[in-house]
Parts: sequence; structure tokens; C-alpha cells
Amino acid sequence: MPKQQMIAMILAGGQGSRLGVLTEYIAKPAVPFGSKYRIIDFALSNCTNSGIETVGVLTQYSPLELNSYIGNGYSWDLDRNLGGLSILPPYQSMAGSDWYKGTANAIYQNITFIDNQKPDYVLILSGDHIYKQDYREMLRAHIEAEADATIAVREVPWEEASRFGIMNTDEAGNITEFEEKPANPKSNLASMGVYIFSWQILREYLIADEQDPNSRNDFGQNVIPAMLGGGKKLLAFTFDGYWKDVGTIFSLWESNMDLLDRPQEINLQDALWRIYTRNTLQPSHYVGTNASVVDSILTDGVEIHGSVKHSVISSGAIVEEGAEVKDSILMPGSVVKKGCKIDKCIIGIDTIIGENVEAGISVKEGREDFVSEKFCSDGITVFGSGLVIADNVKIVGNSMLFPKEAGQTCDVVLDSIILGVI
Amino acid sequence: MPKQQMIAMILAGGQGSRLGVLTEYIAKPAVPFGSKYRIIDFALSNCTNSGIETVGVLTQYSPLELNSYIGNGYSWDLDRNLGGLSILPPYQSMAGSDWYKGTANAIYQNITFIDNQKPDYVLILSGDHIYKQDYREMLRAHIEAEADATIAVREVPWEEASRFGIMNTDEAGNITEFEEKPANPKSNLASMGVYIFSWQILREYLIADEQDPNSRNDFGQNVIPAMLGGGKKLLAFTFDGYWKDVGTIFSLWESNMDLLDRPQEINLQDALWRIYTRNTLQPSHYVGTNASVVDSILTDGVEIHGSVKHSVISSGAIVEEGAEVKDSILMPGSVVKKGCKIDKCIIGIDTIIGENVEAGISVKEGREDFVSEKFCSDGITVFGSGLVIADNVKIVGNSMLFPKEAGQTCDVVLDSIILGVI
Amino acid sequence: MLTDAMGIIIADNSRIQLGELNVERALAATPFGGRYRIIDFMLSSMVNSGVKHVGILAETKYSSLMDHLGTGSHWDLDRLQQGLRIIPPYMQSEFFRSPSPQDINGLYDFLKHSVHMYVIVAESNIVSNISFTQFVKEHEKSGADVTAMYNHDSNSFGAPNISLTFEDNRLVDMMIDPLNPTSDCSSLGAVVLSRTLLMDLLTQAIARGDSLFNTEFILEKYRELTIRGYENNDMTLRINSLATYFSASMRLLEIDVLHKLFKSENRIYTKVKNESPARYFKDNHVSNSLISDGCDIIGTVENSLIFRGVNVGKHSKISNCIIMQDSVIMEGAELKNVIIDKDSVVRSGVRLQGSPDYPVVIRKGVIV
Amino acid sequence: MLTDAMGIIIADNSRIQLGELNVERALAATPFGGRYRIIDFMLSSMVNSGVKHVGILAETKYSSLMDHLGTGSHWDLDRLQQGLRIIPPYMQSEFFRSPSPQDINGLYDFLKHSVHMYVIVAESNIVSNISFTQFVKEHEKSGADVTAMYNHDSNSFGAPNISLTFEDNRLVDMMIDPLNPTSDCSSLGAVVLSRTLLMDLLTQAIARGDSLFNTEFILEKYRELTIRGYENNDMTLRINSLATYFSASMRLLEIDVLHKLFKSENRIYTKVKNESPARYFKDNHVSNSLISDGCDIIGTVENSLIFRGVNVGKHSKISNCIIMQDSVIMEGAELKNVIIDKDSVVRSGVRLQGSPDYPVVIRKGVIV
Repeated sequence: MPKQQMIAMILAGGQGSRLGVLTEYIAKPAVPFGSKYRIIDFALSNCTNSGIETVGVLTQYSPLELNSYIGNGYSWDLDRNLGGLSILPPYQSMAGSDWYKGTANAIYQNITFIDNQKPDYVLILSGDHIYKQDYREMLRAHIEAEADATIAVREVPWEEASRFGIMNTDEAGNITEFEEKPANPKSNLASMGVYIFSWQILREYLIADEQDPNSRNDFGQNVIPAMLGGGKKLLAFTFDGYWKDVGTIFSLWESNMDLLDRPQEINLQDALWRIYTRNTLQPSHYVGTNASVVDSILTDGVEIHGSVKHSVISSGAIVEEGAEVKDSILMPGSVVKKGCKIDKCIIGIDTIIGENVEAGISVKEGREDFVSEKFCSDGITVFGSGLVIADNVKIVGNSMLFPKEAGQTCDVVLDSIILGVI
Repeated sequence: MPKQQMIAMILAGGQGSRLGVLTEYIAKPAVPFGSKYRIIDFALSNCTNSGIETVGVLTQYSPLELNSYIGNGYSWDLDRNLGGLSILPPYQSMAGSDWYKGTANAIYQNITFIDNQKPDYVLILSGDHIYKQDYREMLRAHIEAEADATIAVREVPWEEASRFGIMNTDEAGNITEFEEKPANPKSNLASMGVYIFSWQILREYLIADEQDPNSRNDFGQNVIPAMLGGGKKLLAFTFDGYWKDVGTIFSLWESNMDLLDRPQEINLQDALWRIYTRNTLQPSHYVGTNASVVDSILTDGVEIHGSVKHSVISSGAIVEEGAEVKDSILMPGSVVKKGCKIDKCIIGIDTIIGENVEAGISVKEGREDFVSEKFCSDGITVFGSGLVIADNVKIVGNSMLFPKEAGQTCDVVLDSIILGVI
Repeated sequence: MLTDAMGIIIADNSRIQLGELNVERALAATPFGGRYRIIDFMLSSMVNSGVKHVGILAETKYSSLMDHLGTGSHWDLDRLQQGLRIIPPYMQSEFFRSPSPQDINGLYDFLKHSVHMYVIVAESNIVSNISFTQFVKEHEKSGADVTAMYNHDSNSFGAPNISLTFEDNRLVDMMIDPLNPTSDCSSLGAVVLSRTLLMDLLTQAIARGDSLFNTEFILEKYRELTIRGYENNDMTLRINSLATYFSASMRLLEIDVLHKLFKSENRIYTKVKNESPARYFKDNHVSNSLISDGCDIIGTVENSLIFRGVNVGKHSKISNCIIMQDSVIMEGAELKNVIIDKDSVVRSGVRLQGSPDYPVVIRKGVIV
Repeated sequence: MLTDAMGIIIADNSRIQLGELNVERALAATPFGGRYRIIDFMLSSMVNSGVKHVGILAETKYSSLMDHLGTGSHWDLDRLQQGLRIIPPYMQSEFFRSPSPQDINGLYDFLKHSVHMYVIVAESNIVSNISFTQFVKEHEKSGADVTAMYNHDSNSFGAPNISLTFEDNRLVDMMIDPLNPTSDCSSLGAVVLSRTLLMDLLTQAIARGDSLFNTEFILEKYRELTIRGYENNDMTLRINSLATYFSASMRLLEIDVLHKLFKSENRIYTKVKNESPARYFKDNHVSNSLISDGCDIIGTVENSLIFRGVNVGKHSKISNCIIMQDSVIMEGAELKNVIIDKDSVVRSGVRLQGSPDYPVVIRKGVIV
């Protein structure tokens, strides 16, 4: 196979526990996003569009749906015979076996895989960020600066800087210090979790890191500081496009709404930078005679007979006559039945909302027993995937509806089906 | 995707510990066999040739080389966009995480995967047997007999029957009893480890088996006896073609030699039942001016300048001038240098045998410190993969040469390279 | 599951002309239903029936057909063994050196190199989600030389109509566009026969210098061969003319028809384009329409099919129209009973109106 | 890695005829070197240089070429975007409605739908394991309109030889088969130029009604365009005639040539056939030969190339021969300086002898 100058390793093993019920059965990178995508489509499409043809996806937690979604990589043109996409779960060897302990350990456990590709550079990505980036530009900067590592950073508002991993740099853009969530930030350059490493250097540091019993085997907390301490040249590469970590219910909702309110920022219509996604094999969507669809995005297989305002409707979702959906996200295959009023809700995959249900921020009087301060904020209500919700219930904002456990009865969640993968 | 009547699950997770140094870095199904194949090629090709397009490969132990070898399934025409080949390692879920505990547990952990394919029947195979079987014939028998499970069996010599799992059957071929290695066998029908189950029935038994804390979660030891106990209809399906479990050094050697001595039995030249394998991208093999090749099989990339008798030479292997190779197996990329005498040896992948080395059964006086009663028998000598052997040494039969450990010096094994995957 | 049949799809039919839509593309490659081409239906039906080896018999206009089909991967037919093969015209035969019609020679070679027992030969003017499994099983069981699929769907008759007359379920007469049909059985453009029989028929045709190959070529042999009928009751739309193309398209707006074609367990595959989701802006009005990904909808759309990537401008009004891929309808344009082919632009304020029987067709890449 | 160039490979060359070997197959599809076809070398070189979009310009004899190339998967060119496309003749153009030569029209359409900056145009008669990376880089740096690859390998000259004369590395003369060459630079049948320039040249040719497209078509524009040279020093075998085909094949038996072509980091890809390993029986004698998978060797083989699946019978004697796929040499046959095309049978006791300059050629599928 032609030698690959740079290969990508996508960290897709995290539990995504702050998304609550949405990552009950599926890994965070497989969570639906933006009407026709899954979160990991962005990282994968960035690779394809950047000409990167060898991509390792490191999985661990609930990988079934993710594996099945990614398949052989065909949808992203990554089903190469030589190189292409590889799913890399933890494994056993004569030396023993371990689950991935941290981001750096996950790469450490795949040193042999990377060595076999003989790359000069390794790109480390996270599978759960929404952005479009040409990694070739970053590689060019890395090579020109003769850096050992290059970290993509973005400017964040100063008042938010203390929530991020902050890079302090000199005038040439070299990183002089890395501070994880500093109380008094000296810079507002936050790490995006996108790293390019010269592979031989990283390899050394991974082996050293593994031997340190006190290390948490994390890039941000351990490997980057060790490289700084070791006098390596670390470059900050400023990225000023749209970028969002969709790690919480609020940021997931907000990032979906950005597609409606600030569509030019991520620009999904860019024909030169397509976001590839797995085809759902559905026909064009149908809008019925008495329907109204305003300020929304829709995709294949959707059927709208009711009213949809300022919402993101995913493939195969159905809104029946007389139902009203507003400021909401309908995930694939979800059904909103007649007479419902859905306001600022996220409806999980294949979930059926019974007739005349009212849910969300505008419900003043209703069931409060599903309110979840831990996951929900800003009035967003979340219905898990595969649920069947009873008719006529009213559910207040900030609620999260979980599946029934076996044998448990519930007057609101009538049934829950363990999801089939795609 | 079109509904799959039957899908296959290939158990490829075993450690293959009886093959000693040959499975040091690679899983047993990925061990080279028969000049141009790997062991798993037979199970995979049987699936392809039987029209089975959804194949799960359950991996666990040292899967890197195996994963890399299988890739996206392209070589076996199993890189389908819908269905196709899936590699199924153990994983973590909200319910916890476990390595595969036994053959039945491995399938149990993938119930969701199988459910999603909606098959009527599931074929369970082992990844380490050499045989050609049309599973459609077995399925036809299963359906006609309205069986719940059908087990492929073969007649073994009565005197060997006590070494196998033996099926006792009635006149109609229904299994009445299963005995694991019976002291006094009542039948000579041995299980080949090829099972067809009606999926819904198996599913029940897997769930029940998992709940039994005393079960070893094994098909032969637990699930089959439980089904017999539960009054299910189990059919024995007699297979009378070539079949070999290559689980020991002797059986691996013998099965390779069968290709020379009894080629018609497995018949690799059958154009209607090709054994597919991953292409090595090598040119046709070259036989030099002073070479002699007799009673042997050779494949692409091989270069013979010396003498080869009754041997199996794998892709890219080189036999230099004046070297003599007899009754041996040269694995891919191995090199036998000038003046060597190699007699009844297995030379591992990429291993280099120094000049004038004499090794094997005919060496009467030589190094005896590598003799390994545990693994070797019948005079077979095994060189591990990636070794560099010193010039001029003499090694007696029944030896097994292991890689050097870090820092260890050895006057015979000069160096050992951890293998790259393909 | 069908495992021992291969397929042949005939991409063109000289009797069927859709006017401007077919000037540069084969009938099979005509866009249909928002995101499909007509051939997607037959091809998907075959794939869903377990057919893994399909030859597409193309005439000269095969550029857009090749572009649409690619390697066959969208139908999972990009295979090492078998898979999708386009059989182009003017291909020299490995087996015949005669100067006879080369399209048929190429087909003969394709069949000769195949291994299947049966061949399903299908025209590409039928829009349906068919299972061929039972069809082939019945053929096998009956022992007939050929089995022909038909239905009684008199609603969708239209020229050309191949009327089949059976006696004891054996074909005894075949009429093309009969004025007074003696039978209400209308061919569905699909027959099954053994590969060896088809090769025999082709050998005879080559010897005679015949060049036309289609399902009639086989059906008209009813005197020499035992041809039996197989009734199909699936929802079927026939495309025989521009008018039936237009009316068949409009029938997709009936939710029942839409579900029968697209929401069964068997899906219709097509080339994937990775357009972004469709965007609906404020002030749009959409009613009883199929809209595709990549569209920007600002104006009014009624009773219409809008293909991928279409821009429907402010205050524009589209009713009873088919607007194909990447066309732009600018501000204030008004269209009724119009078909706009790909990549066209309708400028601000332009008004076009056809009738349902004679829709106005604007050809590909035109600025109106 | 080359990322901004696409490739065009010209499958035929009217000046190069390999006699019986090319009656039914394009030059590019001629079997070569035991398990390859000639086109594998250019195509693999492109792939190894990072080219991901390749068009193959075919003439009428493209059946075996299509069969060999399949979906492009063996070269990892079965892609959703880009990948391998065969540009068949007689294809109607999307952009030109003129009755001009349709081969060039198809090429124009292919280029028009591509996105790359540069196009490498290559003939398919060069057997080499070339890296195009530096070639394109130099072209980009020099600012020339066209860069042409050449070498000084006078050993492998032979008609047709395109002799290139440079002054200050600018092409000032081009001669085809000159009697008295004024330059020792010989074209390697590969040029690089920008896609837009190539489209301009094609537009002109179409307007003039020209139909022939090859690298000379570009090189002969040296007066209007700045054409620079790029010397390539890779081991190269030129196939210009049956005699050079035969001698190039024999050169593969030099272990150094074999290693340079096949054992570099860049591999030569070809269609995979999954033959079983070659079997050597007792009493065979093989010396200085290349033997392929699927062969059964019982007789004597010297200084020869034996393709896949050949049966070399008892007491037969093959020397200085090329025996192509699936041929059978029966007991006691003797062959010297003979080329046996695919699927042929040489019966017991038959003796055939050619000379190295005029090898006897037995065509495909013949029983001698």
C-alpha cells in the first residue's frame, strides 16, 4: 500500500455519561445529530476530506451500535483494501489484558497497529466533537515549525477560560505551559483535543508514561506536560471555525439549534467538504396537506402532518396531524402522535410519544417525578430511546425519561424496547 | 438488506496454546497453512462458497494480526455494505464488562448482534479447522428434520473415539447422548465443532446457561447436554470429507504434509470451491538455475536456489544455494541461507536461518537445550517467528526455538523481531 | 432467498420515449421520485430477492447510467465474484467473430461466463418493490421453459402495452398495443428462464443477424416454447410515456403508494449523495409534496416532487411539478404542471404552465 | 504523497501491435510476467504515488480489459468519490452535441467532472515501477505547461520510439522512429499537465474533428506550449512489438530486474484469482523460470514464464517460452521460443520452435 504520511486515531471509547439516557445503549459518538448525522460523522468526514485513509477507531464502551453504524467504513469511503478504517477495541495478549485506562493508554495499547502503518505523524482525535477541519493545514504547520507535537486550540471568551485546558504560548505560538482548568488563566487558548504527534517521539513518551504508576495515562494531564517538561517543541495551532463539544444535554441541544440559527458557521451545504453519513435507505421526506414546517431541518423518510417550528427532525421521524413540535430534536424513527405539544425536547431513537402528550419547558402543571437536575438544564426534556409514552400525560421541563426496568410498572413509560442497531 | 436465512459466527478467540511459539504473537486462526493460506481461510471460504454473507468473527486473544489479516473481509468477498464480515471482540456496557468466558458465553455476549440480523438459523464454527464443507447441505438436513440443533459429525476410528466428543444417535440420526471423551465409546461419531441452531431456541438456552453459575459456558459441555436434557431435537449430520483440527504442532505439520501426500482429499484446485486468501502482492515464484524442487508446493514470491523436497513453501520464502529443505514447512518470508540442512522443521514467519545451520530429525549430534517435550513430537523442530538464527549451529529434532527475551543473550537465537502484521 | 438466479436489466426500450428527459440518458437512468433513477426499483428488487449477479444491457446513452451505477456499491453489488456488470454496446465477443450485432454478443459472453441456473430478464420501465423469490420458485416447479410476470392493473395501461393471452396458464398470444385486447393480462416486463435456454435463443438470433433484445424477444417465442404466466399483485407503476411518467410520479404523493414502495422491509437502494438536510425557512408553504435533502425551501410548493439540492426561492410558487436535482427556482417564479430537468434555472418572475397530460418539460442545464 | 493529480491511461496504441495477442484484447490487457497484465504496472505506479482517480481510455477491444479491472478493487480504486473509470468509446457527451469523435468527448466529460489540478497521461506499453510524486512536484515547480518523462535507455529502443530533443530542457523537436535520431532522449509515454490545459487541447481537437488521443497528441504541441523534460532512471521495459514483448518477458528472469520491479516497497497490484499453490511432482526439472500459482509441474521447464493454472505434462520440455493462463502442455510436447496464449492445449508429442526474434505465437483457446 502507498505509505501513509499521517494516520488518524479516533478516541471513541468514552461512556458519555453526562448525556444520561441518550448513551444508555449506544456510545456517545453514535448519538444522532443534526437531522441526518451521527456525532462521529464529523471526525470521520474530516479525515476523508483531509485525504487521510488509515483511521483507527478506539472503542470500548457499548460499541455494538457504533461498530454496526461504522461497518466497514464504506459510507465515508474508508473501506479500503489497504489501510482504511479499523475498529480497535482492547484485547488480550500473552502479556495480559487490560481495558483502556485512559486516552494515552488506549494509544499505547495500539502501538503495534500504528507501527505497522509506518506513519511519520499520528493525528489523535476525539469522536465527539462537531466541527469541520482540514487536518492537512495543521500538518503543514507542524512540519514547517519542526514541532514534536501540535495541538489545535481555539480562543474562548476569557470568562470561560477556566473551564478548559488552557495553553500558554510564546509569540511564535510555541506552548510554554499547559494548565487544566486554571483558576486564573494566563491565556484564552483552549485545547480542542486534536493533536498531531511525530510518531517516534510520541511512541517514546507513551512507553514512558505507561511505566509511571502514578500516571492517569491521559494526553492532557500526563503526556503533554511530560513532553513540555522534556523540552519538546509543542506548537499551538489556532482554529477559528465552528467547534463544539457535545458532551452535555445542553450542548447537544444547543449545537443542534446552531444548525438552524447560525447555519453559515458550520455550513453543511459545502459541496467541497461534505459530511458523510450512513445512508438510511429512506425516500424523500413527505410534508402533508395540512402541515406546516418553519425554520427547521428535515431529512429522508420524515413525514410531517402537523406543525414543526425551529426543530431538527431526523430520518424516519413522524409528526402526526395536530401535533406541535417546537425547539426540539426528533431522533431517527421517533413518532409524535396526534395532538401532542412538544416544546424544547429531545426525543430518542424510535421512541413513540402517545397522543395528546404535552412535554417540555412550557408545561407548567404536570408530572415532576422525572425531573433530573443531574442531566437536564435550561428546561430541556429528554426522552430516552425505544420508549413508548402513554397518551395524555403532561411532563414538565428539565425531565429525563428512562426506560422501564424489567418487571417495573410505570404509568408514563409504558414500554421500552432495547434498540436494534442500524 | 436482504434477510439472511442463516448467519455464521466463527469462534476465533482461543489462545492456541498447544502450538507454543507459533501463537506467541498471533491468534491460532491466523497461523499460516498450506503455502498460501491462513487457517481461518477455510472457515471463511466455506462461508462465502455456501452463500453466507453475514459472518461474525469472535476474537479475544492476540487479535491484532488476525484483525489486520481479515481487514474488511475483502479477500473473501465479505466486505459487504449490508451485513458482511464483523469482528466481534468483548466489550463494556452499562451492565458491566467481561472477557469471553467460554464458547457459549462468547455467543451470549453477542445476542444483540445476532438479533439485529434477524436470522432463522445460526451456524457456529471454529476458526481453526481445515476442511471444505457446503453448509447449505447441512442446513437443508436441519430444516427437513425440523431439528432444533444439527451437529456435524464424522466417523473416527473406534480406537481413537475416546479422544473426541462422541455423539450417540438413534437410527434416524437423532442425537440421544453426548459424551465428552468417553472411556468406552458407544459410537464413533465425533463432533466437528460445526453447529447449526434454530436461533430462537439457542437464544433461550444461552440465556439459561448464562444464569447457571456452575456452567463453564461451553457448547459441548453445557449447552448441548442441556438441550438434550430439555428434550430438544438434535440431529447428527455426517460429513465424510477431509477434516483436521490443527491444534498441535504434530497435527499442523501432518495436515500440511497431507497436501503433498493426499492432495485429492482436500483438493485445493477445485475451481468451484476456491479457498480464498489475502493476496500477498508478490510476483510468480522463481526457481533458479541450480535449484531442484520435488514433491512440494510453492506460491508467489518464493525464490528457490537450493534443493526442496517434500515441503510446503509459503509466500516470499527464500531457499539459498546449496541449502537443503526436506519434509518441512517454511512460513511466509522465512529465509534458509546457504548450506543449511533443514529436515522436518517448521520455520516461523520472517525467521532467518543462518548459513550452514543443520536442524531437525536427522541431526544426531547438536544442541539439545531447545528440546521441548511439551510441544514437539515425532522429531518435528519448530522455529518461532521473527527469529534470527546464528550460522553453523546444529539443533536436534523435537526442539522449539523461542524469541529472546529483552536483554537475554543467546548464542543460537541472535535476535528476534516482534512481527509486523501484514 | 433466491440463490441460483442472475439478472439482466434492459436499460432502454425503443418504444418508450420520455422526450427531452431521454435525449442524453437511457430510460433506466431517468430521475424518478425525488432521489431515485427508474432502474433503482428493478435493481433493488433483484438485490432484495438475493440476486447477486446483474448485467445491465446498455445502448449508446450510457454515460449517466454508468455514473449512477458506479461500482455497484450502493446496491452492495461491488463484488469480486459476480456483482454488477454493465454490458456496453459494440463490445467484441470472445466467442463470436461474426460481424453480427455486438450488443447481443456482449450479452452472450456475459451469460457464458456466469454459473447460475436461471436468468431473470427485466425491462426498466416498471416501478415496483417486487420479490422475485416466489416467481423463480414457481418457474422451477412448473417446468415451463419461460415464466412471464403479468398483472391486471388496467389503470396503469398505456402504450406500449404488451397484452398476454393465456390458455391453461400457457401463453398463446402476445399483442403489442392491441386496439381490442383479448386479455386483461399485461406483461410486467420480467421473465425468467434457464441460462442455457437464453444462450440458445441468443445464438439463434446472432446467426440470423438479429440485434434487438428485450423481453418481447423472448415472449414472442410462445409457439416453440412453453411460456407460463405468473401474476404479481404488488403495487406497480408503469412508465410508458411522458404522461405516465408524470402521473406515476404524482402517485407517490399518495401516502399509501409511498409506503408500499419505500417502507416495506425491502428497501430501494440508490446512489448516495451526502447532501445536507433540507432547510425550511420562514414564510415557506409546503403542502402534499415530497422534498429531498439539500433543498432550501423559502417559497410555496404544492403537490410536487422536489429532487435533491433544489432551491425554491422567495414568493415562488410551484404546483403539480417535478423539479430535478440542483435546479434553482428564483424569486417569484410560478410553475404549474412542469418538469424541470437537472441543473436548470427558472429566473425571477418567469411563469410556465403545462397540463397534466402534457406537462411542460425544461431540459437539463437550461436557463429559462 | 501525490494528492492533487489524477491519471489517464491509454489502453491502446495503433502503432503497437503484438500480433495474435492483440486480436481480441487491448494492448493494456496483454498478459505479462506470469500473473500480470501490462496495464498493472502503470496503474500500480499511479496508485503507489497517491493517485486516486484514474480514467482508462479504451477502444473497441475492451472486454478483457473490463474483466481484468473489475470495480478497480484490486488496485484499491473502488471508491465512492474518484476511483477507477473506464471511458468507453462511442459515449455521448454531456457537453458536446457535435458529431465529433466520441472517444475524445468521453474523455472531456471525465475531466470536466473531476476536481484535480493535474493530470498524468500515460501510455500502457511501459513496464516499470515508477514513482510519479517527484515528476509532478518538478512540473509544479518549473511552471512548464507540460512535463514529459523520458530516459536514455537505448537498450530498450525499438519502433515506435518517440525521440525527444530538448534545448535548455525545453522540448524543441519530436520525432517518431527517426532513422538518425538527433537525441538520445526517448519518451517514456508519460506526461503531466494541468487539467484545464488538457481540456482546452481537447476542445480544440473536438472542434477540428480530430479523433486520436495519446501522449504524442500533447507532445506535438511543443511549439505553442512550454514542454519540459523529466529524466526517469527507474528500471524500465518498453513493449513496442512482439519481439520486445518477448525479450522484456525474458528479462524478468534476471533476479535483479525481478527485484527492482516487484520487491520494492511499492507493490504491483493485479487481479487476484485464488489459485491453489503450484505443485511440483517427482521427475520434474525446472531451471531459471518464473512459475505461477495453480500450475502442476511434471515435465521440464527452462528459461520460461509459466502463467497461472498451467499444466506441464510428463516428459514435456519447455524452453524459452511464455505459457499463458490455463494452458495445457501434454505429455512429451516440446516447445522452444514459443508464446502460448490462454486456454490453449499443446497435444502430446507436438513440437514447436520459433526464434527469439520471431517467437511462434499460438493464439487463445487453440488446440495444437
